[in-house]
Amino acid sequence: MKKLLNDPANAVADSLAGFALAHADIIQVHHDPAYVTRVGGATTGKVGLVSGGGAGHEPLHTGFVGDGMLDVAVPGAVFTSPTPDQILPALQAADGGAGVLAIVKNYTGDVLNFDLAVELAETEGLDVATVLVNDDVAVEDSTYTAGRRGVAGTLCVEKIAGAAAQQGGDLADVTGVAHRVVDNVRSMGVAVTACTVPHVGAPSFDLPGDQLEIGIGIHGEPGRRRVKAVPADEVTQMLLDPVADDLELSAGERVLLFVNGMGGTPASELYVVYGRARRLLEQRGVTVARSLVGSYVTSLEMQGASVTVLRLDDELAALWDAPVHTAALRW
Amino acid sequence: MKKLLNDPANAVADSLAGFALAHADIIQVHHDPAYVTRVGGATTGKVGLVSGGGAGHEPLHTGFVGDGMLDVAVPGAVFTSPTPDQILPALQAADGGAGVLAIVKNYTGDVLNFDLAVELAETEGLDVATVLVNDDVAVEDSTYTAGRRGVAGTLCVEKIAGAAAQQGGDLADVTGVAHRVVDNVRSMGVAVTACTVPHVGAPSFDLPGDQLEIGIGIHGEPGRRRVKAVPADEVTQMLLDPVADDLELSAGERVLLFVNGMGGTPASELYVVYGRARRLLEQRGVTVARSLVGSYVTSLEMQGASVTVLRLDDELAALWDAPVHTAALRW
Amino acid sequence: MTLDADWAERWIRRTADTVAGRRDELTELDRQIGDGDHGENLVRGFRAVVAKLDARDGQDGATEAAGPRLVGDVLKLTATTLMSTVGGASGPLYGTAFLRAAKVTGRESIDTRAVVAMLESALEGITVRGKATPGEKTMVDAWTPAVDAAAQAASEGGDEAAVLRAAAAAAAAGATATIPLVATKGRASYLGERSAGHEDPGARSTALLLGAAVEALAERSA
Amino acid sequence: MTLDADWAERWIRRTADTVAGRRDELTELDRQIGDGDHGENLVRGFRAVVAKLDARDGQDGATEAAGPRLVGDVLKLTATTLMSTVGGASGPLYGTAFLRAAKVTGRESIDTRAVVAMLESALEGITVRGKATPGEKTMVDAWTPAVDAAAQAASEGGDEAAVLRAAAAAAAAGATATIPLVATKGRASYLGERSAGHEDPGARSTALLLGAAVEALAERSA
Ligand SMILES: Nc1ncnc2c1ncn2[C@@H]1O[C@H](COP(=O)(O)OP(=O)(O)O)[C@@H](O)[C@H]1O
Ligand SMILES: Nc1ncnc2c1ncn2[C@@H]1O[C@H](COP(=O)(O)OP(=O)(O)O)[C@@H](O)[C@H]1O
Ligand SMILES: [Mg+2]
Ligand SMILES: [Mg+2]
Ligand SMILES: [Mg+2]
Ligand SMILES: [Mg+2]
Repeated sequence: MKKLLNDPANAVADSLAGFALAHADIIQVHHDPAYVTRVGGATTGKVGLVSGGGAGHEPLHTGFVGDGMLDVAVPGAVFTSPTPDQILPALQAADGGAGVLAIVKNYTGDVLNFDLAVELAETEGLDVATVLVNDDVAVEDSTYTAGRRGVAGTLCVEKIAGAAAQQGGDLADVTGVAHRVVDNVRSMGVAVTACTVPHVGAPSFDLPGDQLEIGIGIHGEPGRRRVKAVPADEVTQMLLDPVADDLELSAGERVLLFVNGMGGTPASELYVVYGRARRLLEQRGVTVARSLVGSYVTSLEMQGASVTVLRLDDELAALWDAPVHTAALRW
Repeated sequence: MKKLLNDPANAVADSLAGFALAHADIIQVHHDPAYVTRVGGATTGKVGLVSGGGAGHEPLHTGFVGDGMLDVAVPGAVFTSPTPDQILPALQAADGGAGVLAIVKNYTGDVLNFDLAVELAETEGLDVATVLVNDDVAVEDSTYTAGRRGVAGTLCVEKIAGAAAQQGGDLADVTGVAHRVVDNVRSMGVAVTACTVPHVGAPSFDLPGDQLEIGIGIHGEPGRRRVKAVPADEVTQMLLDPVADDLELSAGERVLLFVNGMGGTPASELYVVYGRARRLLEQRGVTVARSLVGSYVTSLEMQGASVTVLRLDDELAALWDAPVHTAALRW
Repeated sequence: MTLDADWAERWIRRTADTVAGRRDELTELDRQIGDGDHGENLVRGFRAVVAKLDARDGQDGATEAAGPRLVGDVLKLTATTLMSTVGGASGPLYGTAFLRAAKVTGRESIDTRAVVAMLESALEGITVRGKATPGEKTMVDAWTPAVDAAAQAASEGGDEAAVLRAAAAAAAAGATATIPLVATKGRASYLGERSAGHEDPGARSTALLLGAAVEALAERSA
Repeated sequence: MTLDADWAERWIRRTADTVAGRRDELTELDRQIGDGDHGENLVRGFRAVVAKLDARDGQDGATEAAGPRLVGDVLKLTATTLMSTVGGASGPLYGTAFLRAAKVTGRESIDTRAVVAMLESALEGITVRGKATPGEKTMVDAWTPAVDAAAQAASEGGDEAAVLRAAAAAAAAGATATIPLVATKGRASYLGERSAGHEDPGARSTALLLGAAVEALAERSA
């Protein structure tokens, strides 16, 4: 394993230290326990937004702390959810007196650790709501699984709920908007190569040279099936169709199309996927009204991409358009 | 070779098509010959800025077209400079009557093709100035080489000259500022893995599993030397020291520190490199007054990073801070 | 052969040694059907528990008069430390298991009945948190036969050692028995049918944990 | 065996075939000490020239009365097409070479002296653009001996075929002789000492180009 890292055991801490120095105008890093807050801390009277999860998905979540998005992000070890004693002070740091919304990706580890922390926070009088993000349509039947995973759609929830909070919504409003995003966003991903967790030192799964892994999550876990490598147009259709079908998109609807890189994918390839996904949506009579293309919800250096579609209405579109000023997303 | 591409021969065209759709609010893509202009075209009375070069370095240059940066970008085939018959109309498209500055990375191919196009443009009455970017200190002795290469420092030239043009500088002013950036910017890079050019299908060089290639360019060309993989702190020092030495930085100076990913590097690793580079600069008594961390000047999916330092004065800092609105850089 | 606080402490220290030694094996199991962090998670967690035990033992020396030490105290310290250092699914699950186990072992030493109650409470804590039932290819598939075997051994008049040995053996067998199962809880469930053919990492670590409890019996405190 | 426009056209078409057939070899050479695109660059360029020749021949058929075709016309078309389709360093260099060659071959057919002049002009164009001198490990190291050998053959009274054969053989030898050189121009120069031990891709493609000129002599037009 070759990586631009020092001691793998310090990978997250070293990276956070550099992140803190590079973006001192936007964020502050708290060490021991580790969490990232906006410069200046919680805004009085504003609903606080907290998200977190294993590290290795950067810029998610730390890169999304700032005006118009998250107040606090809590990174765990690589691909390992943070612990309650990190999450509890993070929830407290986000509270400006109007309550806190915790945005949690639906993984057993994340759910259990956030649940514990939220219980503790409530004991201490904090008003906390939780929204579970579960946009990954690769996990088909939740009767036989831990339920759909939260993947790239998380960015949409954080951006839009963040805008709602910034605009002064109360906890119920912001939580309602977040739930509405969750209800209308779906994703599916493909891996071209696996990734290597620093402390493991070996690729997270073995992917023969001519195979693609369809339906991967964002933790280097294997996907639902393997296919022989096919052109990007075909791969994109394998991702877009299940997403659009699950959303039951019909002609005339407007969507946000988000093509996300898994960390090691050249931007040029993401645009190839974007172009095809967009044509497929247009063939369904669906209008792509907003777009995002880039590596935002990643799995270390994994090569691959995911396609996320969010059904838009006027309110969600306006909240998406609202200003945001974070290390990784800014307009 | 597995990539999210269709026919490798159409890689650049397919990607540009998706890019055009995703950023229709900022740019327009002209096909045959291929170049990318700002929506709305040249601004009357403003100096036009054109840059270009081989594709495969995205977001450079196409992602830097927009307000406050480039007017036109000309992408060639992957890692191959564009041809004069692409560059000529690109120069013409950038002209708003105040002349055009061509920003050219110092590679034989880019220089020859741009020279030819500029000659033709001048024949047609266009006022064109050229600035050659050659920030790569890995190429040490220009008596025995084609001269230092242009690498990540190109972003600094495009951003700062772009701001100068946007603020109404005339061609001499804008060219002067661009030269000043070139004189004060230096870079050096490392590859952790090689990259694979789509139409080649094999990695651009053979890098054994435990080796790093120090002093790489951005075209998948091998570097100056190989070292056994060492921790990020040591690698960073191998990049930062030659850069700082070549700039003859002295205590009390202010710089921009730009840590650039080569395309396949996780953001988390870039911040580790950034943290170390910053400490090394601070040990020299140099103040890091501006920062940029991200994959902006890439070599397809190569893993690795480069460190760029730009010596700042008040004017350069203010131009860096000026608003920019492009697909890849925005503030 | 009393199951006192010293035994509990030896148990936890042995577990720390075992997971450190078997780290790569746990990692590899988790890499096959999960995300490859189970070994690292437990090493980090138990290392932290050992650090706390070391610190406490130092303090204890200074305050010998503080009175008898309880089994449950060791388990509670283990619980809260795992909870705050492991993360992932296994952190809250093992954390809750030890927390519940601590509640029924607040004594100077525990007898066979208390051993069975301890294991039952641990399992209960895991299922309350994780909502898994037997057969879903989780650590529950190691804990459930362990509890049954312990109860059986106790009802047959076995001593503490016999009860713990029965539990550990059953946990190991239960872990092996997860191999053919298709996961329906935890990360492995995302693999669907492809999860079959691999042992569940949490079941394996449960077997290691209970094996360490047996080994701690034989050992004498330093 | 006249070196007329038909020969020139056969030369260019043969070159297109040759670079297509040897694409991977050129790519591999450029991958070793450059950026791996030389094969693809030339294939793209000469394919475009062939397309233009095809289109023009179609037109020619329709306008037979248009008068005699000149060698220089074929070379000029080649020049401008390479210039506008190859890119990289080799596009302007080969483009300029053909442009200069076209200037001294604006005739219906060329004799030995004109062949030598053509090669001299081509080399001059390359050095004017690229500013390389012999020994810098570039295509100049194939063109220079080719020009010298052609002049020598002509001065010894050789015919057109002999002159071209001499040039091609010398270019091939010149290409091989670049192997030990350390590059000081072009992309390979960034490698410093490490560029030694590899043949220069542009020198090799020059040898292929001049080899095709010889082959085109033997061939009859269809
Ligand atoms: N709902 C659950 N109930 C019981 N055990 C579970 C559950 N989900 C996961 N596990 C256990 O946790 C183990 C994985 O732990 P670990 O790898 O540390 O966490 P993560 O899955 O978050 O990466 C699995 O092997 C399984 O035994
Ligand atoms: N300054 C120069 N003068 C003459 N030939 C050169 C010069 N620079 C490069 N070349 C030739 O160009 C060849 C490389 O061409 P090509 O790979 O197509 O372009 P690029 O180097 O831009 O990728 C080299 O092998 C060399 O023969
Ligand atoms: Mg995990
Ligand atoms: Mg090239
Ligand atoms: Mg795991
Ligand atoms: Mg080349």
